[in-house]
Amino acid sequence: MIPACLAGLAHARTVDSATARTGFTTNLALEPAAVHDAAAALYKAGYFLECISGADFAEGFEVLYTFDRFEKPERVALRTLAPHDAPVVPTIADIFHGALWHERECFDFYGVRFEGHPSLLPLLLPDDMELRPLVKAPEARKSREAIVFQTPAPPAAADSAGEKAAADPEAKAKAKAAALAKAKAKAAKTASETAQAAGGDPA
Amino acid sequence: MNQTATNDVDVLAGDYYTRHFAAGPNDDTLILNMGPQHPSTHGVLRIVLEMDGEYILRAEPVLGYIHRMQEKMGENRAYLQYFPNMGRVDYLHALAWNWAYAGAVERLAGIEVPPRAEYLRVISCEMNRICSHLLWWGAYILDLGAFTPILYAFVDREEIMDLLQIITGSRLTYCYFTFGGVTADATPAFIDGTRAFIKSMRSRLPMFKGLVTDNLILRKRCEEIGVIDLDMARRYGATGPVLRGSGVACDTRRHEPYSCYNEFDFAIPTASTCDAMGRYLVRMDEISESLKILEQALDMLPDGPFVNPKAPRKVKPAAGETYFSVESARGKVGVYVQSDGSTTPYRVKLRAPCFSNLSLFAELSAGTLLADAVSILGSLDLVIPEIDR
Amino acid sequence: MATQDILRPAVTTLEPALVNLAPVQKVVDLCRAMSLWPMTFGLACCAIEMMAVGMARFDIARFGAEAFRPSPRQSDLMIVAGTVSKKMAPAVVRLYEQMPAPKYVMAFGNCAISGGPFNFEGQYGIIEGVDQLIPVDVFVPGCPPRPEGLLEGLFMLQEKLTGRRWWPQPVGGEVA
Amino acid sequence: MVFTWLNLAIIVCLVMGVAFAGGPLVGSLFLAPKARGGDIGMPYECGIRPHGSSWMRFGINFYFYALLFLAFDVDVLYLFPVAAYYPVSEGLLPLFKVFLFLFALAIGCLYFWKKGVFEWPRKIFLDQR
Repeated sequence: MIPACLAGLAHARTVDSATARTGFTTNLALEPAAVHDAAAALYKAGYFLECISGADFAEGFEVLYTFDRFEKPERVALRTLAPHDAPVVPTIADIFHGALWHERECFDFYGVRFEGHPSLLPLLLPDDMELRPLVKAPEARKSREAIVFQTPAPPAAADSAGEKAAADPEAKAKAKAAALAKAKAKAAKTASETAQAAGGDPA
Repeated sequence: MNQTATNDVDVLAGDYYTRHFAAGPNDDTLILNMGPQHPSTHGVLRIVLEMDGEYILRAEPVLGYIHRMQEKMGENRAYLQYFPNMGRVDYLHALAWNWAYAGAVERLAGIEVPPRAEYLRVISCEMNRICSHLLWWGAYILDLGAFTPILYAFVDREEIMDLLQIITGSRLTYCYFTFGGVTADATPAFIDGTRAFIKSMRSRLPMFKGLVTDNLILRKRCEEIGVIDLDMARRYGATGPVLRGSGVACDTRRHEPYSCYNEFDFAIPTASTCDAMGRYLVRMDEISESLKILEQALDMLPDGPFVNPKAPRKVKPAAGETYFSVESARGKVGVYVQSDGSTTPYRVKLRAPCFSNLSLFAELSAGTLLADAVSILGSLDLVIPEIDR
Repeated sequence: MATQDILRPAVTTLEPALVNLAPVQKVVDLCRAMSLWPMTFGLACCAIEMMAVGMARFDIARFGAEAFRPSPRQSDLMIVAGTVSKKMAPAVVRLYEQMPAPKYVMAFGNCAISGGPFNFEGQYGIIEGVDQLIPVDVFVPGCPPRPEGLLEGLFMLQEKLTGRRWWPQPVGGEVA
Repeated sequence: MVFTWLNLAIIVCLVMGVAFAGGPLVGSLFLAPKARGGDIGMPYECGIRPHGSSWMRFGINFYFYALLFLAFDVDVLYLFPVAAYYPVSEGLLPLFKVFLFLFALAIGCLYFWKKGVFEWPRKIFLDQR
């Protein structure tokens, strides 16, 4: 589901994932250049910035923005990819001021530069630290396709680990999610029944 | 940066952050460090201030003095091995973090939680919430200059800790939840003790109100201080009592109900004044709402297993991602886990409510008295290790 | 001296007292041991237990150490309660150096002793044991230690100062 | 001048007062070890190296308060002998003189009030964002 405010936006692809499993109502992958406009649209539509996080994939550094609303749960995830050699993403700190720190933290951990950020200083790490602690070793990086998109990666791009992870879980995950939803509904029902029984007994 | 400074100039050269904060010493304003070793920053928060007399012109929090690499550790440890850490992210409301992480992994791996476990989770988490609010209350009043209330708060706090100790086995950094339930069942001593505690806490709340809340000095120190409007809360992503103190009834327990919270009857306290006093009143009301939830949960506590017997020992979720959020005493706690199908998470992101709440501070404190800034800082209810993670 | 804070162990030399007679110093040490002024140096979780010790239930005032001071200039016992990160370490060293003599250090909790749970392979941000930076007198293990642990640590320090234990052993806690 | 027991008592009191204040200082000078080295001489600023000297122009709002406090202190100091002498005074002239004195002080207070010393605005400027 794409909220109306993001409808006109050029997004790379919609990540097809069930809300019951990921907790995201909307899950969009964008080009870095589109992030700022999307954030502005979300701000206008009354969303607030929940957090910004990074992740290191074989394809590059992914920056994940999550937004939510105060009135009703509607978590929007925007994700963008920055290449390993020149990770630059435009800042959204001029729209959501909370992003000032989230972006600094992301810069700390991954070295992703946020273009236009007023003071991209180390936030959590000591000022003289050169290390980017959450950057993985090249051989430890997994494919973004396998984790985020959960669709089998093209065989040429997938490394051995990515293949293994991506091969069967796709179908399994969907079945599991469905089973989980069913089980949850059942559990809630039994719980309320027991509760009523327990509450009714003394009376 | 003056690398060739002489010795005596050098002593007053500040450090990296103050030099970025101000180009050099100024004739009219004082660059002052508040923290990391400061009694009213509740830990090792540091705030660089530019002061004009008693007034703050600019403030800039500097974080990282208790950065404990929680997110890095998540990538190194197995799912269950990482669990005890959750009690140490926010040690005042450890069980909310327990819950957020357990909830995320359970959703990712498709582990069911039996109803009794859900209820035990609610009971222990709400006890912990009261415990956290009590400590905040005592410490906040201590910041404002009154020592006595914290002694009262700790009397009740110790009672809660004794009760929680029965089921969790520790006083502070709980690791009570596990994937698919909780680690120990409630004993009759715990249940009876909790019932007695609800009664005693109910009788204490009016005393707290008479002793502190109605105090004129407290009101003068809190009212019309640190006014957060809705737009500001949205720009910074404030949640929890900080947001509800600004009149927005947004509580994750109601907003996106997890576990069995939709079965309880409780109100979401809000205050329309948007100031420090509003946040104070919201927290005090939340204590009585939590007592309400506790009472109902104890009455409705179902029988059955306290942990899913089919829950795997070695959690190995399928590749994918999930974001699970719960309401802690400080706001919306979010745990985002990416799994690559192995036994260790690929990435764990901890969304700490205090991180966003504190980022308000720079804007909130500009132009206020230093003494009021301390009051604002206290009203945000910060736990520094949660901010630095 | 560079403008950057460089991580180094504390540099502090103690000059003995002008009147350094054994009987006099013995009396003074006894007085010191019974009125230690700790510095409120709460870094993390353990700080909450340190607060609990000051409150009515555990009441550290019974043993003369209730005067928690926020400033190092007025305190003689530094209770390092929590994880010392690399960013915090220069401040810890500086605060220790700024304390007047005589000064004692209690490493309170596993984090201060060895890094505790945060001492894992590939860690990049913490000091694995505060004793690498400042001389520690008493180690109190636990994560976090119970308030009784802090009291016991205080007794040990008093024992170290005066040469004897002043308080009864807890029941069942006699050390062989 | 006659030396009475009262004078002796005053002197003893004075000596005891000086000893009470100075004793601990002298005691620590002789009995305590001294710490040297490191940053012990650095101004204490929450464990961080200070930025800039503290010798700068500073807001004087508190000095006004101190001044007013001093005014009232002096006020009491002068009124005390007046009160002691008042029972043996005659006529309304002493009363008038006392009120003259109080009036002069009150003008000072009014002046400060007018100047806004008693006002502490909660916020000195609005957000610039």
